[in-house]
Amino acid sequence: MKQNLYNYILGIADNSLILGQRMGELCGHGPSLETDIACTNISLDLFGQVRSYFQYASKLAGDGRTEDDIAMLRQEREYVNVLLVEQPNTDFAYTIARHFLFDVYHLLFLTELEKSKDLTLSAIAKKCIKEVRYHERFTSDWMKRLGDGTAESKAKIQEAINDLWTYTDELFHQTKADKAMVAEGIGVDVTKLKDAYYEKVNEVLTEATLETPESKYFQKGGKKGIHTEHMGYLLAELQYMQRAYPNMEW
Amino acid sequence: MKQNLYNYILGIADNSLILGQRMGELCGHGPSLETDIACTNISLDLFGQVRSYFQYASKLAGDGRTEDDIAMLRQEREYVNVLLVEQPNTDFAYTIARHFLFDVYHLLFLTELEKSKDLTLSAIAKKCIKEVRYHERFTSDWMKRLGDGTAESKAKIQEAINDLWTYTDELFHQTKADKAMVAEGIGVDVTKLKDAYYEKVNEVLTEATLETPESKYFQKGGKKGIHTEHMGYLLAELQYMQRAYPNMEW
Amino acid sequence: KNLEKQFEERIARDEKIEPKDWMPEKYRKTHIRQMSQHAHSEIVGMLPEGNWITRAPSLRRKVALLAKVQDEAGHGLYLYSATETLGISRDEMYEQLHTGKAKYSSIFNYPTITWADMGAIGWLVDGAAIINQVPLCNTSYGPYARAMIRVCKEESFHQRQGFEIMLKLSNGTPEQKEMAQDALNRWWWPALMMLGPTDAESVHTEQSMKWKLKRKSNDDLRQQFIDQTVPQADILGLTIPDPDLKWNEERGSYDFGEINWDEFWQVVKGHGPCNKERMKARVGAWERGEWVRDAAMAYAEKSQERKKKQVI
Amino acid sequence: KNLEKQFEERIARDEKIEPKDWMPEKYRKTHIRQMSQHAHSEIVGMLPEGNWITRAPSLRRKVALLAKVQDEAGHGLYLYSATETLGISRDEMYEQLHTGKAKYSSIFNYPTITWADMGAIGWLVDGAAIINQVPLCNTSYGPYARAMIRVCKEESFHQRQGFEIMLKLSNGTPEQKEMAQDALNRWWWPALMMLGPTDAESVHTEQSMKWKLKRKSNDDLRQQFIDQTVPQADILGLTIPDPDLKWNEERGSYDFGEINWDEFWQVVKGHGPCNKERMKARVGAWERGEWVRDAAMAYAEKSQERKKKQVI
Repeated sequence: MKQNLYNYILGIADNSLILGQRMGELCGHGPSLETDIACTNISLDLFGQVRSYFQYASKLAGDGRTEDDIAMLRQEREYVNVLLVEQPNTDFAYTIARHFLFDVYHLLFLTELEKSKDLTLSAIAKKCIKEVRYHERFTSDWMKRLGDGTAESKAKIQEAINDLWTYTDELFHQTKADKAMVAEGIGVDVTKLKDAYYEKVNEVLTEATLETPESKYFQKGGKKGIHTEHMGYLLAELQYMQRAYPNMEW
Repeated sequence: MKQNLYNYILGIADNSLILGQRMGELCGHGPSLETDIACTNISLDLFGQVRSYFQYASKLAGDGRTEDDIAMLRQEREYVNVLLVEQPNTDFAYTIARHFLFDVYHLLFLTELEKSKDLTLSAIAKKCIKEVRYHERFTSDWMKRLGDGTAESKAKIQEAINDLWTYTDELFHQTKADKAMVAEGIGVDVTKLKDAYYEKVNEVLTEATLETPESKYFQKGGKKGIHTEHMGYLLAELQYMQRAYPNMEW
Repeated sequence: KNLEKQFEERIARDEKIEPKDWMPEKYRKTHIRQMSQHAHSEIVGMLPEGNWITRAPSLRRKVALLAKVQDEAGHGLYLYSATETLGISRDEMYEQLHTGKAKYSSIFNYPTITWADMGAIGWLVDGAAIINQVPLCNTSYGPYARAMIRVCKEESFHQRQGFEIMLKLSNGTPEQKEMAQDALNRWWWPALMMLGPTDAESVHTEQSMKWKLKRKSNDDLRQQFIDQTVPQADILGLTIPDPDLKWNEERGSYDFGEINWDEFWQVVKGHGPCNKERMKARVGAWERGEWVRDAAMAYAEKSQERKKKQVI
Repeated sequence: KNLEKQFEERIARDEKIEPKDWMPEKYRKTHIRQMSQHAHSEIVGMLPEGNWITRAPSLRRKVALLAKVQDEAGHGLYLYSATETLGISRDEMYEQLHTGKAKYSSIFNYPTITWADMGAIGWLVDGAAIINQVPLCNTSYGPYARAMIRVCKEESFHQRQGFEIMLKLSNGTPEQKEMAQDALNRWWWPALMMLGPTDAESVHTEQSMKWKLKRKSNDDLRQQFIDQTVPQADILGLTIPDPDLKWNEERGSYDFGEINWDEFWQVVKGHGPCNKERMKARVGAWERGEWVRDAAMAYAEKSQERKKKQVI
């Protein structure tokens, strides 16, 4: 049971970890000072969430593994984030689209996780939900600005949404740990979030005067640790210090 | 004496290592199939040279350090390549300009190293010189094509040369190991290559209808292990496997 | 009609057709399609392996990988040249690749996510490619046959090199062995799909047989690949990820499980894990390189002008 | 003339000058120059630290670093706003930065090459900045003084945080301690240069004193910084890289070695290790962001239109 809970936490936290890392890359390079601050702030929130989850996981592991070990000392095949969050910051449209597509899910997910029988997870969810509500508003607003902005911005954000759409379905795949935790009233049944998710996304896209993609072809693998080729490079940076200077405190 | 020779070899080989890594990044992404093949080939040559040098260094170290340990398990501050070779592949003009500015030096250097009293170094130099002669011809030809090509290519290659010029002076700085090896008739006195270098570079630039920069401000640090901010990211990739899977054979 | 008959007879006599010979339009088109597809596969195939050049775990492996990818670029180069003899330019072929009109081998739409993938690609992907390609060394179109002789020689070197990477991993630490097994798990089925759809689904076969573009059916080739590869997996001490795989004494061959043809067609239709990435990489390189090619062209023209003036 | 006299008297009485008050043109221009330079420094200053966000060695440090860089962006934001009260737009200020017309603190033209640089920057660079900035909390121009109060509070938090990074390294493994010493070696002299050229070379000083843009001379500030920092280095067990540094009992201050002013001026003139990189990063972000800002503007206009129509 503990192993399932541990894995379940990783399944949640890895998404924030990898997405936070992607947002952190942008720091100082945003299209305006205000967006720069917002993206840095979102990254900060996400890593804060990661710490809460991994501190809990560390306690569950009970073998001396620290939050940093869990975050930075796994091999690529052991990270279980969805493919969506590891996609690169191709341009600001991709950054916003990726984040938006995750935020809508994230908010639905945390709203359910708040009801978890596991009090630690429920407490973390409660704290995170406030932050994520802000993230979702930020990215939804930008979806509208870009979608209903200029012809150029519309083309770019539509392309980003079309490209990233293929990674949305995986959000609703259940892992073994998921199923076990749902059965115990601890985990969220993500399959039940799917309709609300696509409805909400469609609503924002429509308001943003964008097309909702109709493709039925989806990619998966992240939840099983089979990532896209972008992941290795991201991890090379994320793990650099912990790998180059093992067993030290910072 | 052995320590100086060891350091001296690193001073030579790190240049090929880091430049080879940069050229390797381009593989599959060149502006044409022919340039792709050439850049891959140059990268291949450079890593071949690195192996010769580090195998010799490994023997000198005599403490079990392998060529791979030397290539991939030092900290950033211990790499002593010049700043020039670590500069990024901003575009094909930067790639060619960087490589050209190094090749002219490299050829002059190896021509002298061939006369080294150290027979191993002399033999390596003899082998490398044939490859580097080809590299220099390749990059000189491209300098001319880009310089005397279109207005756009001329502007781009001139900008690259102007930017990278600041890193040329360091090629002729002497390290402690340099001085010791020159004194023993093993090393090359790089200060003596300077005039021939700038003459040759100027000759190619002129033929390429380009301006030879006149700036007298130069950057240095690489030979002391003080690198530019690009270096850390390059090393994160170069060292990834050796760091993530320590003490294994491949 | 007479020409066509003579032509078919030449092929039947195992004579080579050369660029200047008369040939039916369909022969030309079919060859352009297959040969350019083959060339494109070499070029796109540089990407999944190129992905590990900067991260190769040792200098020796890095050098070998660079050499291998360079070979692939070389194969692309002479396959393009061979195709050009049929009256299509390289730029036209690129255009077809970049617009999605021309295909390339679907296997390159899978990501390379660990170092072991470099082993698995060499062992399995080059292994399957050789089985596809060896018969082409005797195909009817001369330039293609000659190109394939060279390609096959290098491919079998690559295949051995890939196997050797796998062997090293399999004999390494538990982590390394796991990495090798994982790569086999991910590449096995896509490799089987490389031999093409089942005969029932396969088009072009009959005509291709006649022109010696094909000598055996896809299913026969697949069986050959499996029969040859399973014992190699045994040597590695790795398990083929197919619970239905077992030796059939009667057939003298391995029986094997059902291939997921839905996945095959999804990838062929452009919805594999990396189809978009691969095309973006190729098109991006091409577009970023435009000013470079323009410069080279302008320079060449100027040089010609200068030479002309000198003559005058 | 009378206005000018009244103005000087108000300043002498420590009254704050507010945006709508009359002010001499030179006062306005000097403040625009200094305040925008200050804002630019915050923005460019995000880059050297931003360089380590993806590679921070622990989650705790990563969060702290993100927060710090975010603070700097925030400082930039309200310093730009404060400067705008003097009748210059933010776009104009950016324009001045991007064309090199406006300066920013030279310290940010040095590269951050190890994690210890995050400590050294906080400890030394923010330390020197505070010494420069604390007096500005009482400067005559109201919006600037108020901005500086907030800035200084956050800076001193950053400074403590930087010191704590150094402390952890100094008490860590030999490798970590060496990393800390190396960072001190590289940042010490540039930090001293942050206090500005020697009084002999310094322009603007007298006028600035009168307007309370300056309270002490550069050399006095530098001495203050050294006297405050040397004991901190002792606590860390690190050696200040200055063989001439020693306590002068008589002066009650540290004597110190000659600063390399050639290097100072080289960096100021745009030839430091990272001047080009920093400008490329800023200009690049600005240019890549143009379509985004255009979209936001277009959207805002459309929204306004829609609201107007609703009212009608």
